[in-house]
Order: sequence, then C-alpha cells, then structure tokens
Amino acid sequence: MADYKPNEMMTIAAARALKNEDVCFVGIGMPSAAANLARLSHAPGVTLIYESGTLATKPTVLPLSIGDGELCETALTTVSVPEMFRYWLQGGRISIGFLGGAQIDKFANLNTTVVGPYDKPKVRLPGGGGAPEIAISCGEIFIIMAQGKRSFVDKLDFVTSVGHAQGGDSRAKLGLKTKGPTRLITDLAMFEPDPETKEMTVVSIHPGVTREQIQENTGWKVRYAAKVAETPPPTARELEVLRDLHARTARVQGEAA
Amino acid sequence: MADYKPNEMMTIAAARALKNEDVCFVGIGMPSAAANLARLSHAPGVTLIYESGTLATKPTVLPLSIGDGELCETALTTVSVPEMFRYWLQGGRISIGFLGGAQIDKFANLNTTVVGPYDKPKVRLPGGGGAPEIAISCGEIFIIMAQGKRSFVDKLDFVTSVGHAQGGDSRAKLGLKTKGPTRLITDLAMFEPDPETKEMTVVSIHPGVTREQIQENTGWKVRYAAKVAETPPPTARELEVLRDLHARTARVQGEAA
Amino acid sequence: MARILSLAEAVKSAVHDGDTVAMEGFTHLIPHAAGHEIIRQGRKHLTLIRMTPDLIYDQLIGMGCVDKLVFSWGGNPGVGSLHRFRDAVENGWPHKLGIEEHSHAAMANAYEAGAAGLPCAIFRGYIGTDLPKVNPNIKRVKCPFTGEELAAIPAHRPDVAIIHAQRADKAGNIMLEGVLGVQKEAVLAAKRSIVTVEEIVDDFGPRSLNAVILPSWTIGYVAEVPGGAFPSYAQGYYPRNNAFYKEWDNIARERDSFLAWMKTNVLEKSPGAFAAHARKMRTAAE
Amino acid sequence: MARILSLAEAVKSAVHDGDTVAMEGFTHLIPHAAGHEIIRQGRKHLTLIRMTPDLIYDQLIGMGCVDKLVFSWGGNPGVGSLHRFRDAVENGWPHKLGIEEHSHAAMANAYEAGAAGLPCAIFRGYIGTDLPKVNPNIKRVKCPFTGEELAAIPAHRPDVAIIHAQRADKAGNIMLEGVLGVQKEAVLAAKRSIVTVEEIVDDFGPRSLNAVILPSWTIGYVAEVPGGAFPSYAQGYYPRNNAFYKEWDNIARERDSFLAWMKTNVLEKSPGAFAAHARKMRTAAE
Repeated sequence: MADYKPNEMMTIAAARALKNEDVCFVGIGMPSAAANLARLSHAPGVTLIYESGTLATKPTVLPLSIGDGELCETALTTVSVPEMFRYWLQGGRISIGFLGGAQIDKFANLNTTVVGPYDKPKVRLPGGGGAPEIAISCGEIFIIMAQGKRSFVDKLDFVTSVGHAQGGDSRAKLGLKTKGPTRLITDLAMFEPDPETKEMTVVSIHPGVTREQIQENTGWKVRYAAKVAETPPPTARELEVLRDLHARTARVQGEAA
Repeated sequence: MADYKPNEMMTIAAARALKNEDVCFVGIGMPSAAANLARLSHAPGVTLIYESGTLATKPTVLPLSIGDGELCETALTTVSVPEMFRYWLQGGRISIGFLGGAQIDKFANLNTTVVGPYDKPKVRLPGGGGAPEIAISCGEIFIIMAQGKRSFVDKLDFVTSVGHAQGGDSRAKLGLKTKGPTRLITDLAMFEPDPETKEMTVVSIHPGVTREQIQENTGWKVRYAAKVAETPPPTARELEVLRDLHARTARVQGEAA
Repeated sequence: MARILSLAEAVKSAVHDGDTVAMEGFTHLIPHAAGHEIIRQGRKHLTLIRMTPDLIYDQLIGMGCVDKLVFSWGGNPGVGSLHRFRDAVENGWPHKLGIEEHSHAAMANAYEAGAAGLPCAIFRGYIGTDLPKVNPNIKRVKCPFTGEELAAIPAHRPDVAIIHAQRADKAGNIMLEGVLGVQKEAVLAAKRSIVTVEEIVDDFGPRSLNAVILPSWTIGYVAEVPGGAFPSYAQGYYPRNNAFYKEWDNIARERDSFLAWMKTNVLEKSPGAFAAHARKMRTAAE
Repeated sequence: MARILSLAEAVKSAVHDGDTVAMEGFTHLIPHAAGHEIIRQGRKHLTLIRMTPDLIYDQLIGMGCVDKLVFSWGGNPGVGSLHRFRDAVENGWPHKLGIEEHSHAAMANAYEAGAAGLPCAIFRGYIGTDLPKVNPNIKRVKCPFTGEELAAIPAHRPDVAIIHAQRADKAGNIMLEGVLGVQKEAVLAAKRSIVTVEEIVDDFGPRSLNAVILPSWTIGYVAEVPGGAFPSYAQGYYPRNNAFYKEWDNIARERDSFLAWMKTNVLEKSPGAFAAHARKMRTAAE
C-alpha cells in the first residue's frame, strides 16, 4: 500500500463516488480534482459542467478559476451563464452537484457567507455563488470538506445552502423533490444521511483513523451506521493519476505566470 | 413621371418613412419590400430585423418566408427566437415595427385572427404571430394595407393587436409607453393619428386619388387633417430599385424551385 | 443518452397515441420526414404544439392525427392559408380540432420556461388584445417590486419534441446552425425527443467555441435522414423549395387532391424518399 | 450607435459619481483597464454590481470609489479572500460598504430580465437559505397555474455596463467568444455602456452564423485597449495570469502594500500600460 496524505484519501474517495453516466456540476478546488480524477480513471464518460458555462469539458490540467480557458477549449461547447443556470441547473439536467463550505452542520446545511453575525462579521466569506441553487436543483449533492471543530459545527452562523434542513422530512416539506446531500466525504471518513432522521452518519472510516479522532474534529455528537466499513485505501493507480494531474497543473500554472 | 401601380406607390411611400438610423422589425410581404427598398435607396444604414432571429440582415432578394437562408447568410448574426422576443423586441431595442392585417379600424387596431365569431369563424386567418407584442414593444408602428370596405371596418371581429385602443388616452391607460401606430400607408393615401382623438386621419393623398375613392374603400367616415398634402409620386429611381428587387426575387425563387 | 435508430424505430419508441408533440422549426430545419413517419404509423389524438404550424402540420391535421393544436401563427409563409387547418377549424373536417392560441412571444417564452424547468413564463404581452378572452391559459402576475401586471402562461412541457438538425456525432451530440428557432428549447422542455439529422459524422471538428450543441445526454433518439427537412431547408445543405410551398396551396385546397397527394407521396413512401430531395437540391444549389 | 473613443474619454462620458456600474466578466474578459481608468478619474459613491467581484472590484473598493456592492461571490478565484473587500465589510476601511447579496442564479436571472426589459425575474431559488432574511430584494411570486412559490428579484438595470471583448469592427459591432458570462445581458440591461476590445478590425470576416455579437446600435462607447483584460484573459489572445492572482493575495493583504501598489501600477500609469501585458502574454503563450 502506497503512502498517501489525508487530502488525497478524501479526493480519491470522492472520485470513486462518481459514475460514468453522471452529469456533474463541478466547483473549483477539491471537487474539481475529484471529478477529473474520476474522469481520468474509472469514469471516462462522466460529464463535467462548470458554472462558467462549459459543457462536457475535459481539462488536461486543473483550472485555478471556474472559467479558465482550458475548460472552454476542451468543452463540447460553452453557453452563457444565464443559460447555464436556467436550462442546465434549474432545468434539472445535472445529476450530481459537488459542494464544500466553511461550516457544515449535522444535517449537511452549509455556510459560505459569514463567520459571526451577518451585519458585523468576524470573517466575511466569499458568499454563496452557485451553491444555494446547486443545493436544490441537482439530483443529489456530494460534499467534500476537511473535518475540524471550527468547520463541523453544531449551529451554522448562516445557512447559505440547504442540506436536509432540520432533518426528517423537513427538506421535502420545503417543496424540494431532489435528494440533497447523499454523501459527505472528509479527510477522516464518509458520511451518509440516516434514512429516517437525515442526520449525516459515518458509514466508512478511512484507514488508520479512529472514532476518537472523528469526534474530536466534529462539533456535534457523531453517529455511526449499524455497519461501518473501512474505506479501501487509495490504489497505486489512483494516486498516480491524481499526482500526475496535480503535477501537470503546477507545471502549466507556473509556465503561464 | 413614370407609370406605376397603386401597390408600388404604397410600398414606396412606406419606404420613405424609414430613416437611416431606424431599427426596423420587418414582416413578410409589403413591409419587407418597403424596408429593403429603403435600405437600397435613401437609408442604406437602416437596420432590418426579422422575427426568425436574423439581426441587421441585408438580403439581396426578398425572402418568401420570414426565415429564409438568405436572411441568415446576410445578417450580422442570428439569435434564437426566444432571445429575439425577449432581448430584442421586449427589450425595447426596435424603433419601428411594420404591421399589416386582414382588418383595421379607425384607431388602427388590427385583426389577423378570424373573420366572424372566434368559435365558428367564417374565415380562420393565420393568427397573431408576433403582432400582439410588436404592437406594444416597438417605439412606433407603421401599418401598410391596401384599402377596401372588407378590411377597413367600423368594428373588428377580433382585436389581435392593439393600436390606439378606443382612441384618446385609452392606449396610454393600458400602461403602454410606446407610441403605437404613427403612420398608416395604403394604396390610396397616408394616415396619421389625430393628436387628440388618435383617430387615423388622412394627411396625404396619392396622386390621382379622390376623397370619394378613399371614402368608398373605408368602413367608417374618413377624417382629413387641416392640411392634406399630395403624396409625391414615385421617382424613376425608386421605381427602378423596387422593380429590380422584385425581378431578382422572382429569378432566384424560380431557380431554387 | 441518445440512441441512434432508424426514423421508423425512433417514432415507434417515442410517439404514442394521445401524446403532446412539438415538432419545431422556424421556417428552417422543419422535420418533415418525421412528420410523414407519424402519419404512416397512424398516430391519433395528438396534441400538437408549434409556433408556426405549416405544411407538415396541415398534413397531420388533414390526415386526422390531431385533436388539438397549440400555436401562434398558422399559415403557409408568404403564400397564404393552410387549407387543411382551415377546413378543420371552419368545417370540422376530418374531425373537430381544438385550438389553444397564443402569440409568438408567448410561445417562445413558454418553450424557454419549459427548458428552464419553470412552471410558467412571465412577459410583457397580450395588452389590449382579445386573445386572453378566448384562451384561459393567459393569466396575469403582478411584479412584486413595481406593481406592473405581466402576462403569465404555462410552460410548454411536451411529451415529445421532434426537430431536424444538420449534424450529429457518433456519440449522439447534435449541432445546429443558422436560423435556430425554438428547437433547442423544445428538446430541453420535452420528456422525450427525436432529432433527425442530415448526417452523422465522427466528430464535429473545428467549430465556434459557442457552437449551438445539444449534448447527447439531453437527447432521446437520433435518426439520420438526409433531406429530412424538405421542402424546408437545411442551412449549408440545401435551400428552401419555395416552389413547393406555392404548389401546396393547390394540392391542399381540396380534400380529394390532398388525400391523393398524401397517398402517393407519404403513405406509399418511406423516409428514404427524402434523400432524393436532398441530393437534388444540393446539386441545384451548387 | 457606438462611438469609438479613447478609454479615458469613454469613461469620462459614461461614468459619473453615484452611478450604478456593472463591470462584468466571469473569470474571462474582465475589464481591468477600464476599472483602473475609473480609479484614476477618481469616481466616488458608485454602486457596483457583479456576480464575481474579484481583483478589480477589490481595487475599486480599497480606493474608496464604492458605496455599495451587489454581488453573489466575492473572492479571489482559486486563491482565497479579497482582502480589501473584507477590510471594508469587517472594519469599514476606507469607509463603510453597503452590500446586497444574491446567489449566482439570482444575479444571472436579474441580468437576463434586465436585458429582456422586464421589471423582475422569477426562478426556483433561495429555498431553505438565510439570504432572504438579509436581502429585502428577494421576494416570492406564486405561479398562477401550479401554485408553486418561486423566487422573485428585481431586474438589474445599471446606469453603465462595462465589458471587455475580443474584437470590434469599424462600425462598432462587438464580437465575443469563449466563456461568455453575463456580459451580453449586462450591456443590454444597462442605460449606457463601454466596451474595451483587444483590437478593432475592418470586418469580422468568416464566422459562425450564430456568432455572439452585440450590434453597434446597442453599444455606447468602444475603446481599443489591447491587453485590457490582464491579469484575466482574452480567449485567442493571451491566457489568464494565474500567478498574478496568487500574488494579489500578498499585495492586498495590508493597506500600505495595497496603496503603494495602486500608486505605482494604476495612479501613475495609463491604459497604454496594458498593451505591454498583452504582448508579453501572447509571446509567452506561443
């Protein structure tokens, strides 16, 4: 078994969740790395869409921004941003949306707006961007976030995008027919919503991680599924493809500078 | 003075009303002939838009349909039909709309829907097409129609597109800020709305036409402006350009068949 | 994901009696071959949607396939009436035709809203006209910021959209160019779709970065039918056959001449017949 | 009808103190040179609109030109925070910054509605989020056909839209390609507009029949500013300078280093300085 970092485990676990037939709305950063890893390994047919309007794009390096030229040049075509949000996202044509955030609660609601009060924030974060409607319009949502007490919190300072709301059937009662967050992939474990309560529940622990570590990095009392698996470690092939992708990216971004 | 037909006088009078800086929404038939005559003579810079999405088109022959390939090939670009109606027409970017109809009343409301009752029509006409919103969204409206008792009627069987409604300030009271019909060009005369009553009023009579002829071909009591001009007859140059255009059109449509 | 089939198989799979079908084409790229196939397969009780129902809808109406028409302009462009449409509305032949009548702006907005997954569209329209009196699907909505009353209409959500396009690639992606009409919106608004194309190519090759493409996963069925838009046109392939549009005025004027023409030219023919038109037109254009 | 002017003249003619200004660009074609010119001309009390305020808005905010920001995502893409934006919101430096915060979907729809001449946009959005609690411009409208409650927001109608594009022709028509963002909508929604371009050509020449073109009569002012999108990119001309975006994180972190950089690189420079970037980048890319 190869040596690897927790971040790599997280990206690889997220990539594995994508299927060849998925149409995936990709954000910058770890979602982009995971989605492109999937495309370059087990899911060559996966369709990647970036909110800049690039449909079915096949970048050879990871973009720094959501609208890099690379995404446009390798896309099937590029549509305007209003069209992207109207016909493609709201139109219900995306099966998987990838989200992250600064804060998450146990029902996978996310905050990317402010830390502290909205009118007098301690930290003003970038804001929602596409997330509020990605969260409600994609067939289901995968969330990738590194765990920590400041990010996995009991109560969000601000709800930027809805997950399972207050749990139970509260999301459906908002009139939403999409599934919401079906997976939360962290650097320590994989969570899925409990079928009844919708609380995000650990279903798989990454190799070498303990339940104590998970609890220490979570601001609520962590629940576990009846059967908890051990996440299969990254294969040599997965690591190679991911590291090649990052190396290519670093090379090209260096050159362009 | 050259010999000419009443239809030619009508088309030429309509063409003269267009200015170089106008952006004109053109319908098929006489409006198209008039608009292209203007472009090929005194208003080379006039911008012609057809509802098929062709922006700033410069056809060398008249199209038979509103979406002929000729319109697209000679256009600055071609947009989708939803965009045409949203950004271009409703967006208020068209200064002149050209309309015609099967029936018109003295306030220049038009009927292109049915003759007879709607549910049991004597003649089912094609319907409104773009007219209901052309009538309200263009800066002003020019109407071209040959006169006759069956088309210039006291009461429309159906209001397809609004002109000056019931006259006076009734159009403005509908919430419309556009001018509505400012000119009605027929094979006999030119009408403009009375500043107060908004009834279409003869301001110019084509050469050789009598007031009796105009009244015989109108289903309401025709009113005349205080000063009524004689329409200048077609110039040799106007007739030449119009006839060349029709001849080219006939040749090409014959060939394509 | 698009499946590439013959036109007959595609129509059999996608179009059923009682369906709401939008066969779009704004003068350009009208799916005539697919319309003929629906007639040959004897579909009944269809609700047809189209901004500009023209010859192919006249044929479907005259052959008794259609219970209801949702439309905004029903004529033979540049020529005059659609006689079969008029005969159905004025005289109930071959049977009564229900109509839901809109303006172009309304229809275009209804397709756009359907593609955008919305239940309705709002726009500035129908002011001062009698259409809202005869169409209960025209309502009003008040802007919550300005108080302006806007027209509201339900989104189009057809069971099936059928369009013709220039090219598909082997993966079933579709590329259109020229007069685009509402075809992209119709496909995205529909539950199922059929796209007939002039040709299926390995790859679209060099193209505009913003080329108008419907990706494979938004398409139901693709069928290669060269000439499939005749007597309409396919930009880059063959021009509009204006003479046929004029001729249709004579063919369709009387019930007998119409039925005779349909028998010879549709019922006894197959989609392959369209290829001849394409070749002929292409040569003539060169 | 578009007037071709120098950038300084165009900004002087179109942008006034207190205006609402949308300088758009979704990563691509961001009008940096025009932003610098506004700073040099010392405009004050602006309301800025943009989906993705990034470096150029950070600079305008830090230089005290801006009273209010209407936006949906304010960060340095792929890098992190906009320090000047944060300093204004968190500490009121150089003065208090009002914000009106939306989602991307809302902003895109608001531009679309503005281009379409509507007073508001409706869409399926903002469900379950706290944004409606802090933004009174988010309301609800009921679909009159299904009863579904949709989000409603006012259309964007800026006083001025400023964009950068690849090419203008001599008549002042504008052509864009690649990542289009909301630039076309921003220009069509605005009362006035400035378009900076990489080059002015005699004629666009052969192009897609559906090329993205803003016709001359929809444009206010055109200024040729090669490199005017730097450090953003112009597809077909030069790539995005990702290194500068990373470097900005250091420059803008402290007020002093920010002010020093602005003095040297903006206040003491002219739009001509951008041409050097364009040439350098183009060579590097070859």
